[in-house]
Amino acid sequence: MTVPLSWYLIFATALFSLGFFAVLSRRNAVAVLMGVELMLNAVNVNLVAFWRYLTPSDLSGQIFVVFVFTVAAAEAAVGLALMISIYRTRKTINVDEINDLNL
Amino acid sequence: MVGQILFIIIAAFTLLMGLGTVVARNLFHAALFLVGVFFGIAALFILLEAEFLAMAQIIIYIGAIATLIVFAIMLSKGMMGREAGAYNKQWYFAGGAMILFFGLLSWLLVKMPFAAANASAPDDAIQQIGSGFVGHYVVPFEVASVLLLVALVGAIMLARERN
Amino acid sequence: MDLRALGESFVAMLENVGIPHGWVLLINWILGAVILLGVALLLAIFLIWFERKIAGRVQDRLGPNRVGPYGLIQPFADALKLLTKEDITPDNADRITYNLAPIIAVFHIIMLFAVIPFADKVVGANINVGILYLMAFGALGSMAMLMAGWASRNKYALLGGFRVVSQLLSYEIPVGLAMLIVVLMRGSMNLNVIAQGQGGLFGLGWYVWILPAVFIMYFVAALAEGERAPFDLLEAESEIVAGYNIEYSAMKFAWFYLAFFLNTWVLSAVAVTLFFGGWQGPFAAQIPALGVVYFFIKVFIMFFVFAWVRATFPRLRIDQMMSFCWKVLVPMGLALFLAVAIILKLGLPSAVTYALLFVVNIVILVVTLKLLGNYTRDLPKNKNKRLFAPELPRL
Amino acid sequence: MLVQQYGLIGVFAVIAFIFPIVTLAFTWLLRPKRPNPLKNSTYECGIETVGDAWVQFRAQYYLFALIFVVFDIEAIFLFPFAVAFDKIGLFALVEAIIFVFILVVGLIYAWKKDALEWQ
Repeated sequence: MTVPLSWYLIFATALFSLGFFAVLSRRNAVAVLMGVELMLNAVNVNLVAFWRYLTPSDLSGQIFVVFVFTVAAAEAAVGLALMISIYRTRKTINVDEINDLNL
Repeated sequence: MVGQILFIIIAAFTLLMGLGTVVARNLFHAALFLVGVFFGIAALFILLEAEFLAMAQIIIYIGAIATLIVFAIMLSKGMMGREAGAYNKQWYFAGGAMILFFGLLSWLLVKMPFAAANASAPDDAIQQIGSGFVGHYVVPFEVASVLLLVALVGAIMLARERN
Repeated sequence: MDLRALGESFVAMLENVGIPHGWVLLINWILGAVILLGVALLLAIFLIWFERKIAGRVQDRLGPNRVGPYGLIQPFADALKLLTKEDITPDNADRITYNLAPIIAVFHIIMLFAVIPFADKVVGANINVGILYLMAFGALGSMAMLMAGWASRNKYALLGGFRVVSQLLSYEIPVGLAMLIVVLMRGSMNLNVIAQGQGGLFGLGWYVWILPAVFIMYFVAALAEGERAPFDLLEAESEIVAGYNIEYSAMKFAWFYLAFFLNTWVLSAVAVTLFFGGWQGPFAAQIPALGVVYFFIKVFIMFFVFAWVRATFPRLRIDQMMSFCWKVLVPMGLALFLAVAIILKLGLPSAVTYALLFVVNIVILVVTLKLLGNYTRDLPKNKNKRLFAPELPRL
Repeated sequence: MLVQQYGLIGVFAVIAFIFPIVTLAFTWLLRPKRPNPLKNSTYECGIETVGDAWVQFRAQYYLFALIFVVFDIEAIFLFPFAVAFDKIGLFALVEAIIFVFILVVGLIYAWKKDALEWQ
């Protein structure tokens, strides 16, 4: 408990920024998805840190993280399936080449 | 004191791995770096006394999501090797914006006062989480299962090879 | 000899010498970790001899019998050979990942030893999420296999890695469901608490008597989780040469081999802890050393059954194996989970509850076997080119 | 209490990770090193390798991983539920049964669509 809360928050911000950078700048859609996972993890760290430091007796923070896990898994499953499907027809999953609606 | 040193070691490790994820040109290496990030975050959860979440993090993120990502990489030929031009044209702009974002937010966080409660974590945390799922958070709990169902159906529809 | 008292007196001794509390803790942890590591390595060496001996006897051979009495020194000789052998790294391999894979493989399996209760409270880390810990570090193993398969840059290695990971992932669900039902019975994920709850004379409190179908499900799934026959596609020499570790030689191969044996041992140890009372036995609660003896005897009997099955059965095809997991074991596990949950909530006296649980377990087992039997009987009528692809049962 | 247990796991993790590295380094000192291009070439049943090893895989592998992910998360939800089982009422059990049932629908869908079939 000797670690100040702000350390965790700054760490999470750094991780979030890294993930956001990947989302904005990577061309490959799978790399973009990895960036999103980084961001979700950063959010989880924040949730758990706030739970531990501000309301340790109320477990809502931890329960929220489990729901974030669920959403992250669903997002990864559908996102990757989408990429596989796009790759099958377009032979590329670079996001800046997939810019029209007809597949 | 020991906690602070541990935190710095784990945080540095995790951020290094995160940097690796972002800059690795080879997607498989990026996925491995991502596994490192997940592991580091599980260690941070232990430091925060959330043991259930630490294990769930490893089971779900490393056991399931990272495996899913690796499988998806394998399914698209040519993504396994080194790829040219990993970044798009606006990467320097994105990098600058992110550094600005990080600087601004951490400045705010340092300034912001938080009233930390000096209580210890409950001993029956797992039990409380379990009764939370079927008690106060029952609607998200059921919606989560519907979400998983929808994700399963949608992903099967998308990924199946039509003959 | 009391193991707990021994540990406590050791800590007291260090504190009396005047070492600060933090350092005493650290010394304690390092000592515990080294002991666990030693146990794991000794076990691995012994298990290799044990399994070879059993396989030899089952197949009417002698097994290792040249080096030392009963060939007991054979694994040491093998280890020496592997240590001094030339290590070949293919030129095409991705070097860092290639070298990291066996390290992760052995790391994840040794980590599992930290939560196994060898006797009452004689456990590396007595954590409240012991079962999730087992699942978590077990999942790390499939990552090591993917790394090995990918980094070798060999078609067979990659294919083998993918097949074995698909298998491990699928069979993790029945294993997890079996663990879940036991947790439901005991209301705790702490492995030591689960073992404590199975007291009673002559092993009457063992969960295997109350939940036989769950144990059978766990056992079948554990055979697949341990990559053992009849689910040993890892070693399907005739199909995919040798799986993900084909490009590995010398000590790196030895690490995969060691992880394989220790994995089976851990699976047997978990089976014993969940279903056969762990360290429970006459006077085990009073004398932990006795508990260690009981525990190891039970685990070795369990391991013997694993080795027996391996030496006896032929190999399944991968499509049959996956169908069996998802179409037989997972529905059965879900049905068992729901049945056990409902019966436990009925609020009947405990004797009636246990009897009812037993009956329901047997019923579900019989129904499953009946459905399977009907399916295989009607196989010639089904015009399916695969021999095992059950349709959804019509209700 | 928590620190006591996880301290050991942390120390154990470090030792369990370093130990195989040390052994590999040790064998590096002991073993002969006589590589040649033929020895270091990729194995392919005794013939020359054909094409790149990193070939494209079929979507079947992905489908199994997908169904696994869904059930894995279900397990994560149900484990704390099982721990809290004694303390919760009958209605909570009904909720959990609904939760499991919705996922069984998913399993039945996958079965119908032959996603559980190894192609």
